[in-house]
Amino acid sequence: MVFSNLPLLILFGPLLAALAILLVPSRGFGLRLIELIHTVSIAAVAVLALAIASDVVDGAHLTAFDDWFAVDALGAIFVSVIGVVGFLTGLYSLSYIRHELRDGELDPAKVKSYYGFFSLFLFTMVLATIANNIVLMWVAIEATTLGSAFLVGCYGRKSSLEAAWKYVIICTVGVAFGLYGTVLAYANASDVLGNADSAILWTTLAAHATALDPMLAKLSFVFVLIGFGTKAGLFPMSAWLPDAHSEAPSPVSALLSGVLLKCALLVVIRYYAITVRAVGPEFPQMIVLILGTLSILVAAPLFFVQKDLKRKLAYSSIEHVGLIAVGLGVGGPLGVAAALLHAINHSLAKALMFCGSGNVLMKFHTRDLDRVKGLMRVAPVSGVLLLFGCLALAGLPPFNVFVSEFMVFTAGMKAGYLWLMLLCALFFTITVAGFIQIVAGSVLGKAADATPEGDVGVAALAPMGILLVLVIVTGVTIPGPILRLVGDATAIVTGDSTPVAFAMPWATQAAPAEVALAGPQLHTETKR
Amino acid sequence: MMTSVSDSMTMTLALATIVLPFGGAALIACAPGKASKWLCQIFALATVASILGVVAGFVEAGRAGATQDLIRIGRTEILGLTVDALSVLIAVAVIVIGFLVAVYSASYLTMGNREHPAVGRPRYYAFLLVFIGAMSGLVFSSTITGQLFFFEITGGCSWALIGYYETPKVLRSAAKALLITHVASIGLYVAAALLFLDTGTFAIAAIADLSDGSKVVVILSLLFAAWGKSAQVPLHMWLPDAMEAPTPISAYLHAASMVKVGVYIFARALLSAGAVPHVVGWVGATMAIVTLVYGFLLYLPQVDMKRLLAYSTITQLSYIFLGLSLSVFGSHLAFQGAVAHIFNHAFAKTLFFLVAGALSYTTGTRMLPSLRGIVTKNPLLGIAFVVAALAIAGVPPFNGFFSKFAIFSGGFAVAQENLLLLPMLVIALLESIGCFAWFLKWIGYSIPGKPSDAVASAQPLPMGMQVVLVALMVATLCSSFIAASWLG
Amino acid sequence: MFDFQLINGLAGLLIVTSLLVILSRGPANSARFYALQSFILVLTFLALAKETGSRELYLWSASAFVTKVILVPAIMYRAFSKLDDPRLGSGETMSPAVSVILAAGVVILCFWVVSGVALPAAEAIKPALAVSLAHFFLGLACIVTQRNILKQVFGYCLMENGSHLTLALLAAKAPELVEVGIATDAIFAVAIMAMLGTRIFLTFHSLDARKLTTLKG
Amino acid sequence: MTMIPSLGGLAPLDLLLAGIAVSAVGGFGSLLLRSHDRAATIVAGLAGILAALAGLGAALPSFVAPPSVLDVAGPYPFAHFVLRMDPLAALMVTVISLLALTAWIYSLAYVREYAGRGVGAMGFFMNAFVASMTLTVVADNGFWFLIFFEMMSLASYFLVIFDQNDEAVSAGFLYFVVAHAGSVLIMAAFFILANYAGSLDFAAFRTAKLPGAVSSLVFVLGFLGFGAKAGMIPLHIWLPRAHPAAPSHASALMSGAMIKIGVFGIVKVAVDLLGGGEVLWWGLLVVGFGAVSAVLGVVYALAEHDIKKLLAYHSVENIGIILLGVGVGMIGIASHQPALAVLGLMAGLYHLINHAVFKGLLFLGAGSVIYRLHTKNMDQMGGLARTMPATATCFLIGALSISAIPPLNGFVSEWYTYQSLFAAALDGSALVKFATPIAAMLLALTGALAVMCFVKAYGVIFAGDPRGLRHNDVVEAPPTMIAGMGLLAVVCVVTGLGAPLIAPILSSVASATIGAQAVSVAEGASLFGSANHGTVSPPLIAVLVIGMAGLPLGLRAVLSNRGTPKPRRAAAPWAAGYLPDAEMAASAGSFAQPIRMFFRPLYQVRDDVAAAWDKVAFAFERLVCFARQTEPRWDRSIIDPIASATGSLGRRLQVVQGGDFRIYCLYIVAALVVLLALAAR
Repeated sequence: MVFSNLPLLILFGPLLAALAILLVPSRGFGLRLIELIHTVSIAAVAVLALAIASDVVDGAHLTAFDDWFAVDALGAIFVSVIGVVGFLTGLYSLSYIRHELRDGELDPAKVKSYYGFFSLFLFTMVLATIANNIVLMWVAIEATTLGSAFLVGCYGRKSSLEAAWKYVIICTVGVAFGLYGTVLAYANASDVLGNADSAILWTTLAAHATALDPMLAKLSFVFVLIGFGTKAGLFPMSAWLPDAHSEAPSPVSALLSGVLLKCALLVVIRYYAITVRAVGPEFPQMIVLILGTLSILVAAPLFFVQKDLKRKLAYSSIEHVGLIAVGLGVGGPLGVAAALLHAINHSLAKALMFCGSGNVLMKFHTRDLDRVKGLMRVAPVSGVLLLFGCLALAGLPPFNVFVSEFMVFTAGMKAGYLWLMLLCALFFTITVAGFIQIVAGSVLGKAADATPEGDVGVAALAPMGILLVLVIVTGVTIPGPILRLVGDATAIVTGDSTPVAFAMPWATQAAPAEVALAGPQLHTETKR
Repeated sequence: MMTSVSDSMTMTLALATIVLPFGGAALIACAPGKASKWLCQIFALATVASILGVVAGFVEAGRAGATQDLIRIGRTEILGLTVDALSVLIAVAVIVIGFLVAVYSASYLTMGNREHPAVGRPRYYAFLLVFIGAMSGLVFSSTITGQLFFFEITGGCSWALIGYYETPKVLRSAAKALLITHVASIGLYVAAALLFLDTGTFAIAAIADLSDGSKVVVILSLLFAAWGKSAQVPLHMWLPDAMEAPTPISAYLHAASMVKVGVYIFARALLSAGAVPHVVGWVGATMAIVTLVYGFLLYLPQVDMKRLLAYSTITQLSYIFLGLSLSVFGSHLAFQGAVAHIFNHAFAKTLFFLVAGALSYTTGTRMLPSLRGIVTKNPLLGIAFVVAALAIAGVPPFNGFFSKFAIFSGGFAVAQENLLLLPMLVIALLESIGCFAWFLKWIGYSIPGKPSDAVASAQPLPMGMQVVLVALMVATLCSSFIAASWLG
Repeated sequence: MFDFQLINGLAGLLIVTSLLVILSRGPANSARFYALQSFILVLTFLALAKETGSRELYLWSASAFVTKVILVPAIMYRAFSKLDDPRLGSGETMSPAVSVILAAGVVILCFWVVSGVALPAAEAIKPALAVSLAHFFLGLACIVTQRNILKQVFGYCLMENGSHLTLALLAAKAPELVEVGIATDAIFAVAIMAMLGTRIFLTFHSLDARKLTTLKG
Repeated sequence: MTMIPSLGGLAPLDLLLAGIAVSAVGGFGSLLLRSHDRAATIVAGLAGILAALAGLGAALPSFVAPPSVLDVAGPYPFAHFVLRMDPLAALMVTVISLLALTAWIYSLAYVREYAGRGVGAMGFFMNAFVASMTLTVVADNGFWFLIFFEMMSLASYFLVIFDQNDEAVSAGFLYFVVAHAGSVLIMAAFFILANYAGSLDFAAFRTAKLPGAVSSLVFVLGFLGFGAKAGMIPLHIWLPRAHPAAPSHASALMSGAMIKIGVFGIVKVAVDLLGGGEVLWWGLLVVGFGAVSAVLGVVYALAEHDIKKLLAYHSVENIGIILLGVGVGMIGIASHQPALAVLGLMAGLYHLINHAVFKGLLFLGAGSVIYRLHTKNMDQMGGLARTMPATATCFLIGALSISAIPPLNGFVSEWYTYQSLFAAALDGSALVKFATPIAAMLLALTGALAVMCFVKAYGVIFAGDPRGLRHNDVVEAPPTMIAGMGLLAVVCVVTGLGAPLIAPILSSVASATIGAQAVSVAEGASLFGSANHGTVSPPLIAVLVIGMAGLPLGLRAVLSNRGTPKPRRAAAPWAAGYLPDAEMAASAGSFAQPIRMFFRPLYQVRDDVAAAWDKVAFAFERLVCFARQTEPRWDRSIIDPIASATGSLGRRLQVVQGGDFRIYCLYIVAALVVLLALAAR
């Protein structure tokens, strides 16, 4: 355990930025200043997140504030996702929000609060990922709701208010269950440890999980799964998700889908780790698997029939979260690694797609796929980006979602869920069909004559371009640091702390030193 | 084990055949639209040069097969290259035809085209290049994951290329192609996962280490995927509809490369699997026969030349499946015949499709009833038509005969111990006669005599297309020799 | 022992007050009852603090008094007293009698559930634990059964109180900062909800939850 | 015996291949020169002539020499490229080359008929055709045999459809499909053989030990496959349509040489590769088919008006006769009577040569007539003996030969056939004793009808008065055409009169083919049967002597027709006082009228078969219709239901997302309850 200031910096950076933004007047020069502070804030988060991740990759376990904050490999994955996706969607926001301001969809005051809450939202999410104190975790997740509720209702339209209301109510209700789970876990631990202070730390819980009362651990996990699963978007608690995702401004949708869901998932994963240690893997795996499968089975057909682009993407998010849950549910090092990898990959791809939906909105002023036609003709670059985004989310190579989908599938087969995996694969074929429909119907084809030609600005396209590059790079090869992080995180989750498993997400008997990092270096090894 | 310099050179070149086209596609994406068709040809040519380098290196190294890992995690091979006689042979076909199609496309996608007057867009050329790269990746893959990876890329590219004209009907066909092949790819997923579970690696060579039961399941899963890509009953529905694609694409994807993915992965699996339980052979052969009969039946009502060719492709692929399945019973000859048939059919059917494309380019139609007297109006096109049809029908000296002969020869050899195969072979022989008769009928109808109105008003054929047609005609004459002497 | 009786008794009072919050007409009344309930909660905390000797719980009581008895009711009172949807009325979907019976059912169910739990630390306060759980579900029931969106804010507050009590019962020695965090969350949640509710009222001219069903499918 | 000295010490096969190379050069040259008809004709023709001479040079010495073999690895690992010049192959090469030689000479002038219609291509296909025929007969590996066999069909297909009209195209279609189907049967036979032999080499086939039933299966496959090529009934349907469609010199080659390859194949499979088998019924089967083909062929020929169709039907007939001889030969083998075997086979081979020669001659003659008259309908010809005397003479010689009039060659080989049939009847099992006399009887009937037919043919075309429009300006055919025909006419006479010399050679060929030690069954004009030695043939000698004397007289009589009007002509006693005109002379149709009546049942068979074809065609239409309906059914029954089911599933599930967030909260509770229940379980 290494004490470090990085967690505190990354935490309070955006918080301060948020406060600063909210203090700056929104008229005239203020808007530029706000944008500047916003840019600095998201850049700082990104840089710090990557710095933390690189420390963790090097084997450090960062802690701060009396161990209340800690970043292990598991947390580092999510912190970096927040950093990267937050930065890119934040950049995208600059252009998107200016466009909305020009169009009169937003007024300067709303813009100001948008940026303020954006940083605040980042702050809450970072808090959720680096919290080691389980109650703080809960607080952070609850805070994310509150931070983003305004963002969801930002436009102030009837539908966006409705969405925001549903978002707040359902998530607070759901997350309230999470508090019960948290309290049960804490009570359980403090009984066992006799030390109230350290029993509240996740690291302690995880270390002494085997001593916990199994029944309480089970109950606690059920509550946690329901509570944070609501936030993570697992069916049937996911009802808020399509509304919130579709009504929020596109960069926020990207953030919600790409990052927020994953933060809640992180909490679930942390409890999953405890429960696996406390009661063995069968029970937590079973219920996670049930919810995951349900999510896929329900979301895929719903995804298929949507006519609203962003709503469609929202259902796709539910489906992918379901797949992550399935990965956790089938368990084993491979399953967990696959789930973690899929969380990363889905974040990048979905952020790309939601930004793309922003472009569609900027060009066509509608999300109705029946009225969006010929994006490729009107805005070629956006068209290409959206095309690739669709293909990526459909799970086609060389994009990253394919890789992790494949891993989940393999893990499922390994765990003996052949038929379940086939079922999931078939339902993911529906996803492919849906994305193909999007491309066929809206990206390709002939645009209506009234649609003005010309792409959205470079400032909006550049972040998407970066996202696309990331999606392809992580699809072609899993970069070494990611692999390392996922491997370590898997070991943390499964609790199988022998070095072999640490190094080997694939659970073969190779020694860790043998882990050759991915990359098209030619190993001079010849067979046959 | 250390490898010689030339070996690693060969591997690098093999890798280049995958990477170059992808790079070219990326470049096209960035370059101005007018340059795309030249870039496409240049990169395709560079890929041809690389594969020729691979051939040279491979021969120089004594034609010993070699496998090299590209990505591995621990002992798990994720991606690797296999350079052996099989992969090099098929890669040559795929890449050379890819180049020819690129050249042909540059002439075809112009305003002069009577059927679809439009200048080719960068997207077309970029996806074409990606497709070449993906095919060569698939062919050289030493792991099932690699195959799956490229399998899906080919599916995505084919979707983009089939849907090139962007009409709703075309897009529906494209989606159908993608979805059906995607469903088929589930077989590959299963195979990969099962292989990994039993052996801890994705290397195809590891199939040999499986127990008989797992081997059967893995290979049958692969077979299922193969059926999808190779458009075998009951997963064939996408191919006839995919004929809405620009004709060079039909030629390349639906004759030479993508549909060959299926048979290739099956061949690769069988080659690596060692002794395979007979049940695989029975399943493969039975479905091949079913497809043969069905495909032939569907020749009969076709009037659209490309649809006819699509069904012909389906049945020709069935021959390959038949040959591969027969090899399960111990016939090395049938295996070689099947592989040679992949090679031969690629050239012959590409030629045929490009003839169809040339006809629609010059006359504006590809409906067989309105095409008469081709040879009178345009001898080259007429001859190419005849050569292609005879090659497909399996008439010597054109290439189709030679590989079919080997398949049947091997088949009769193994039918002696497995008498049930005999009726299958008889059916296949009857189908080959029927196929022959049907193509002969159309030769007689379309080629000689007085040109019909459409043909009489045809415009001359651009030079680029002529060159490609001649090159392919030469190939239909010599490809079987190449294949046979290569496979040895 | 007596103090545990006291705690359990106070907890029982919570149920009554929460029924009052749910059933009372008009948000202002509900806010008042909510303040009353929070006050009882604070008393419970104090009793608990005395019994367990927990320094943290004293601090909790103080902060809970500030947030739950003063701030939250104040926010709600200020925000909600202007909002009135005459067409909606109280927005209840079932009669008070049924609500009481339902509440009784929930309490019994929670007693039954809690009795099955083996928690050494909470042996003496099981009734209170059951009440806190019931309280939580009463809040949920309030959200689910009431049509007035303001009632849903109260429902949330009830749930929050219930879980807070659980926390205090089961984790009496948890660091006070944790409690501060939870309380802050609650305040912000109420604030945000109040703000959203106000804007919904201004936009929709109604507080009817059934108007908020345009997003579906 | 070396009739022609071996050229420059070249081995026969090298010479043959050199000839083929020349032919290939000529063929491609002709193709390249396609815009210059004359040059193309000459290039193709000269190359063809050279190749034919080379073929003759290679083949003639090989009649008696031991087989020479050329074995090259070739690109195909499973099949060496093996050529083998054995006596049987030599015989076939001789026949092919001889006919090719005359056809090429003939073509130099004849192809002017096709000027501007792709003469260059014709030269290419003709060269390819001859070369592939030659290679087919010398190939000694099943794989390569099939390749050349198919190429032969392919090249000739293009010759058949050369006219590019509907009739030619459909004839070509029928022809090629039957030939291809035949080749598939042959292929199957070879595969089965290869299984037992372990290789596709004929050498391995010869030594392979096959179980009886398999052996019979191979035989039947081969017999039907080659029979289709040979044009025996009932596999003859293509023949009367394909031969007339091709240019006449190609018809001559097809009818004279190509269909013999069918017979050659039957001999090759049954006798050479399978060793003749141990069962009698093979031979009887061949005899049976032969007899039927002979009779029906000639009967159908009689009814034809089209000169080339008539000749085509005669080819069917003569194939039947050849098969009779071959069949007897096989009976001899099966019954272990080497002499009978050799005799029968020798008769078959002799008739094979003879038919090639006279049928080639007749087709060329017909071609000359067509060249001048531009019609194939005999009813529009007549009196051409006056305007085209040389052609008429050659045609007459051919007609006399085919009618088995001594001393011409047709008589000789038919006589041998009779002899073989009688020999078989004298000494064989009951079945043979029963069958062969009937076959002999049918052969006699065939002979009679053939005579009648050619009286008709010659009479209608060359005798009588001219019919039709342009006859007045008809002149004799060009000299090269006459030369081609003349050459064959001479050969007709030579092979007839030279029988005493040729028969021993052929019997040695036959015995070599059978693989028996040289059993000499014919020495000079005598025959030696195994059962009854010393079956001398005084009748043959007598007839030949008479013929020798009579032939010059006959020829002179014919030749003297030229320019000397018949005195009877003016008198016309049989014309009931009218001056006979063209319409009154017996036409082809009227000539055949009584025959048609007499053999009505046989024609009925043909009509019935044709009617059955209509039914088949109808069934085929139904099949096409069915297929057309089947095609979209996949979409309708699989794709569309799945797509709509997915959609409706999605729409039904939308109920879940009903819009009321209070219900959503209940979902959470429900999920909690379920999971808690699972936890408590």
